[in-house]
Amino acid sequence: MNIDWILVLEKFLLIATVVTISLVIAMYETWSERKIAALLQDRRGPTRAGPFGLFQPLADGLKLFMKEEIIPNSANRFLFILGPCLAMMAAMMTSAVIPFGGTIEVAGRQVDLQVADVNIGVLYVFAVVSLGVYGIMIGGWASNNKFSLMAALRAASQAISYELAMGLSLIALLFMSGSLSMRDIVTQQMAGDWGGFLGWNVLYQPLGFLIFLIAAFAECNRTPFDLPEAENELNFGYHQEYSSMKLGFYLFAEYINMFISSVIMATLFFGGYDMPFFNESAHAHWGNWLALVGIIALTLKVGFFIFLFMWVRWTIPRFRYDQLMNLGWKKLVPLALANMVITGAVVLWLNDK
Amino acid sequence: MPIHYYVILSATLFCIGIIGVLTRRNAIIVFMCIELMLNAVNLLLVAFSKMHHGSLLQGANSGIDGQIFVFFIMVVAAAEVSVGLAIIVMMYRNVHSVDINFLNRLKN
Amino acid sequence: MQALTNRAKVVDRKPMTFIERLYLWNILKGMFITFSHIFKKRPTINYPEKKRPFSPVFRGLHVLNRDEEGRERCTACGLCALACPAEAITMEAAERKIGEEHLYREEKYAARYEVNMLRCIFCGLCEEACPKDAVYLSETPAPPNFTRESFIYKKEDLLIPDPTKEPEAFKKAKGLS
Amino acid sequence: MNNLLLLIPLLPFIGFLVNGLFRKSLSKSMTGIIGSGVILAAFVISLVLFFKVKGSGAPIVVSYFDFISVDAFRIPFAFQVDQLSSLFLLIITGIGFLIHVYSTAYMNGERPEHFARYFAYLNLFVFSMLLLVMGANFVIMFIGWEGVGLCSYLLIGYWFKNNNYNYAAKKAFVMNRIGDLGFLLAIFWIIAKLGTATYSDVFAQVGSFTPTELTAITLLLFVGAMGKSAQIPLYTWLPDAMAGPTPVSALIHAATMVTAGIYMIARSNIMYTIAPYTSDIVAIIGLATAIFAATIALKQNDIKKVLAYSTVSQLGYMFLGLGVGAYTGAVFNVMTHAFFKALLFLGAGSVIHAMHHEQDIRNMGGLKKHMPVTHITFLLGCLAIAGVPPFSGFFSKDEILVGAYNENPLFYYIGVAGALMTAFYMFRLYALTFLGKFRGTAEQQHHLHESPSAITIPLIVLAILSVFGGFLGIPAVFAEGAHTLENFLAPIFAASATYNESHTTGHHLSHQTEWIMMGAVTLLIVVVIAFAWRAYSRREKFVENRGLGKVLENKWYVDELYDAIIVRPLHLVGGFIKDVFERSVVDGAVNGVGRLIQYSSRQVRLIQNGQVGSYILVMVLSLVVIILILREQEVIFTALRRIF
Amino acid sequence: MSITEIVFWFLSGLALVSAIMVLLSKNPVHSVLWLIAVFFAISGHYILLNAQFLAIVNLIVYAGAIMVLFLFVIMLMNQGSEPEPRSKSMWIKMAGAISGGSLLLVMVAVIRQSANLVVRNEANDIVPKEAVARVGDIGLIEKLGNVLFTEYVVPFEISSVLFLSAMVGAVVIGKKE
Repeated sequence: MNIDWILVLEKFLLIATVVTISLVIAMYETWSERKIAALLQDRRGPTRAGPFGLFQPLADGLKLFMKEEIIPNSANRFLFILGPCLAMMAAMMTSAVIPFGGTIEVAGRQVDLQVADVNIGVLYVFAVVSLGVYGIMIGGWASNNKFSLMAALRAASQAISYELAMGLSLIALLFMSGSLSMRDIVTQQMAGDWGGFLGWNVLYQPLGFLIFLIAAFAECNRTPFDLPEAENELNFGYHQEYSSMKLGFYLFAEYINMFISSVIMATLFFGGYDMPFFNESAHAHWGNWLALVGIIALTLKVGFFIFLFMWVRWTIPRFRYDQLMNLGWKKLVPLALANMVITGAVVLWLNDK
Repeated sequence: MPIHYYVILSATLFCIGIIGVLTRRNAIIVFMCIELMLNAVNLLLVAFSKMHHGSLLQGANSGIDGQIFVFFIMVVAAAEVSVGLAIIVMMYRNVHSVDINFLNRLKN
Repeated sequence: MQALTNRAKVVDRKPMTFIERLYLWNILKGMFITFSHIFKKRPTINYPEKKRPFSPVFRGLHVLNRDEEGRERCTACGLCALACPAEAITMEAAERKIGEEHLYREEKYAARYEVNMLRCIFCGLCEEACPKDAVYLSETPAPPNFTRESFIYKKEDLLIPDPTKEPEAFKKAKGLS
Repeated sequence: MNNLLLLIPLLPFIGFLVNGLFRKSLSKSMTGIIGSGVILAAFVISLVLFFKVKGSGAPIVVSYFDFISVDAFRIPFAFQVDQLSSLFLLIITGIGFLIHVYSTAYMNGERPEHFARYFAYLNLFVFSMLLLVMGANFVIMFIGWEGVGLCSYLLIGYWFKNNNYNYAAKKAFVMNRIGDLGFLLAIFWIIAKLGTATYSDVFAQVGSFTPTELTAITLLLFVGAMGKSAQIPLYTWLPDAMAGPTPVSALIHAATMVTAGIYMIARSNIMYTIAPYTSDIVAIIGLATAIFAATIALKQNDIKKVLAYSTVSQLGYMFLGLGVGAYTGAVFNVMTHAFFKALLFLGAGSVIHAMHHEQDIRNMGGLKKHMPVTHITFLLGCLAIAGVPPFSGFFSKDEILVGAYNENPLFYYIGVAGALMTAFYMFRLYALTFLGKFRGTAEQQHHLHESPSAITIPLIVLAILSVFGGFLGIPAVFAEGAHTLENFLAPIFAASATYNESHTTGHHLSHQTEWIMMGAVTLLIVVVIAFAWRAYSRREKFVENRGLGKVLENKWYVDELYDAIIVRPLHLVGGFIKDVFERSVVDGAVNGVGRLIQYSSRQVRLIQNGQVGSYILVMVLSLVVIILILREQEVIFTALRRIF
Repeated sequence: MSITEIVFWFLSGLALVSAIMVLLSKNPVHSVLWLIAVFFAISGHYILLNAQFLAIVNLIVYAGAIMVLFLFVIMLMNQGSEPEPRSKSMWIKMAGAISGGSLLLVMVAVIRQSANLVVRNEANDIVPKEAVARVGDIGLIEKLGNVLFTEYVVPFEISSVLFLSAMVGAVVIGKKE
């Protein structure tokens, strides 16, 4: 028995931290969604609960917990409960491979601010994202409601369709990085000029980023691709029969997904925890403060992306379903393929030179 | 792990798949059991690949063929499923059932 | 056809070019428009803490007026009820008894005077119809309540405070203070 | 030089392709020019080659590519032009050209596409014949051999709408095939024995054959020659082949194709010289054919049939010459015969043309006035074939007869009898056709006219050749060493000559005897001619032949005999096989197998119950059993052994 | 017992139980979920054998795509609302189970003594060969990619063609006339 208990403890702590942070951020996303929606619509948003309505998420959570738990008679009880759990789980699992910052030193141990630096990080993300479909499908199906089922199928086919474009757009990026490890990708980006800014992949893969962004919107079921929960078409989407905290799980899962995809976008295309115009390697003596700088940089980027999600939500109207599929299969996939081929050719050409 | 463990695990999974194919009448479940059998084979291939990698170690790539083979099996399985499910849907449309016992139209 | 106003816009029906079909520019434009709204002044005010001033012609709850000596001016002529388009006003007339001169200004007075605020549309016709300046609409908005009955305002609810007995309240109700 | 050699067969082949492929779009004159032009060009090249060979005396052998190449065994596609083949080249292309020219007029009544078809066939025939004589080995010769057989079939059946002509064509084809089989077997034998088919190699190693083998091979070759050159018993096709257009008869059945057998035996003369029995058989069969055909010709009434049997008879003479070792005489006779028989056929064609396809000489007569050119040339041809000195036939026939006398005096006497018969029937033919009064219908008489120049000019050319052609081979009796042809051909027959020199036990004819014989024969011939002239020039009425005459008129009933002893039994056997064997045995077996399979599959089908599960169940159980068997082989085998 | 062994036994047990549950579930959706569990267990085994790429691909392809397809089909056909019709005779199930079991028995019996799977160790005892867990790097995507695109490039291309034809075939079959 040679188990590094401290490592286990460290990872456990990290996991707990990441999960907590994810949950908290998801909570405050609900708040900021309302706040931003208000801002964009010349309103004030929640103001009553606490200063600037900051306790509003707590109130919402309390409300959700207090609501009556309703399970429809004809529903499949086990799967009905399993659905939101799966959705939540899939959303949380993704964060395992994301590097939230550099390395900190705690009690003489070098601790990576990452749960697991696996060499197939990007693939792992994809695997988990593809599992997220199950939560929706099972939830929708177990409700034994035609609207829920339709919404679930819509959500699932939408997720599958856009996963394709997402993966293809990422392949071009992977051509450049040559690694599937998220940390490697970030480190490579940090090596660019102007304190890493010129190393950001978005400068080299603008089209890939755009496709990834659009696919991420679709994956998170955010407007303009929120077909699965289109209120005026399908009542309330796949979670129509849900109430109380099970509904809360679904909503939470969506916000966590949004957070995670923001982090992934920031990591893959915007240098992750790289502070632009700031040479990290020259300030190695800063120690843990340097990691803090990285975390702040990442937080800012993530904040921007979350804001972008909300901003787009209140700007662009919802797509029709056929338009959605057209865009996914006939526009994004060919574009991503072209991007991939061109990138591959250029990379080969540069390598040859 | 001794290779026998993996072999027996795979054989057991495979036989469970076979029993499923034999006893279940729902075409979709029969199909799933076939997938199960394929996966049993995949597991065995990976185990053997590692066995070769461990026992020979003459080349850095020894035993990699097994994993490549698994890769191809997955490809074939995906293709097979897409076509097979299309056929099942087609059948369901015609017979309004997925019972394989109704699949004997070619008889006589 | 000649356009009547210069606001009409001729619709352009030529097919979109490739760039236009990408919508990228238009999306960016839309995003910019929504973004610019962040910096707009909020029209919202925090109501209970802050109130907007009423306009001078604001018509609020009804008030039955008294004269300087504190006598009710209403003579129950019924013109207000007749004028009311929503038929919100009901009244019952009574004759002034001896010894009640300090209470009622005329020989006839309204024994019962009720306004159904759920029906009233605050048009102010009653005010205009009244020959005795007995009823007028104040600046007080009708307060919310839980029961229907509470929206039927009785005479006691409508009468303005007596200027002789409670000069302060009268002044306040008149909005003079 | 190589290309020049290749051009000779290639030109007619090109003509064949052009005429054959574009026959619908070419005009008649165009077709005629192409068809004749390529032959003329080939003739010119042949002439060049002839003088080259004559000058150098050495054969030209050119190999183009390996026709067959299996391991060490190679059959090259090679041409050989030596004295013999150059002579044949001249005959084929020269006479072929004349006949082509003749054909342009003779066949003018045909529709353009059939006209072109005719010329395509003729060109193809010339091509095959050239291949036959130019080939440097037996295989190439065989290709040409088959080619001429095919063309003969095509041309005999040229008017394919007449069924009788088709039967004649088929007959010619089948007869030729019988002979070809012998030839083919001989070639196989040679190749199996020597591993080569090239002339030079084969003849150089002729000593490695045992006498029996040699006899067998030469006999097989002779069978081939019999078929192609119409010898007993395979001669019946040739008279029937008169169904084709007359120029075809002239070209194929007089001048070229039938001499293929002569060419082959002359080519392989050394083998025949060494194999004594074969030579005797060849001589006897040749003699028999000569006499037999001559007797038939005596009583024929069809102008072309007379000439056909005369051809058979003359071919018999040539084989006699080959058999007795007078190779030069045989080849000499081939040449002269080509001249005068072509002349006679073309003359006959001219007559038939004028008579509107009337061929019965009983309905002719007195054409002398109407067709002077044809008459004169035909008379010259008759004199030449009859062997009147100094016409060409005299010299060639004399040489053969002398050779025969040297071998066996009996051959000589019989040969002389044949020659007398020849003189008789030829002049009977001549007298009935050209002398006396016209016996045909008035309409025919009205249309009688001399043929156009395209017909008469070849006639005149051939007449000149017939008259003077004999001077190429003046016998030693007249002037020592004046036999130009013998001197020219000497290298070909040198080996045979030396062999004969050392092996001949017989005696040489003295010049005196020869003079006497020659004089006597000439005298007899003149007498016979006079008799024939007198007997037939005024003949008006024809009585039914009786006795021998009837037998002769019916060609000794040979066709009927063949029919009785070969065709009928074959038909009977075929009928038996068709009606009894086929129905009960073959069909029974086939249908029985089918019925068995139907029955068994009906039984086996019961297993296919359509339940996928049951299939898989069987599969799995079988798998278990197989694994068990593989695993426990020993146990199972011992158990089985214990049981059985 | 090392961690590896614990994980191995756990995953094996999970795989077997889930596989059996695939058979026993009445509801096809439950079967699908159990099958996904099997795939997870097998992916776990792959990771244990250091074949990370295959593990993830197994998840993406099988769990992420193939099983979703199954779920789709089952849901669209509304399977599972009524249970599978009971087989009239029990014997076919018995026969299936017995034949499958005997196949397993035979296979295990054969494998147990297979000479190819055992070696002699230093002490000259017969021991089974090892499938080395958590060792080696041939499972890395880089190595696999190298081999796949050099040695196996032709099968790779052929499999892509196979995919294309399967896609076309599925579309053609699934299309309504």
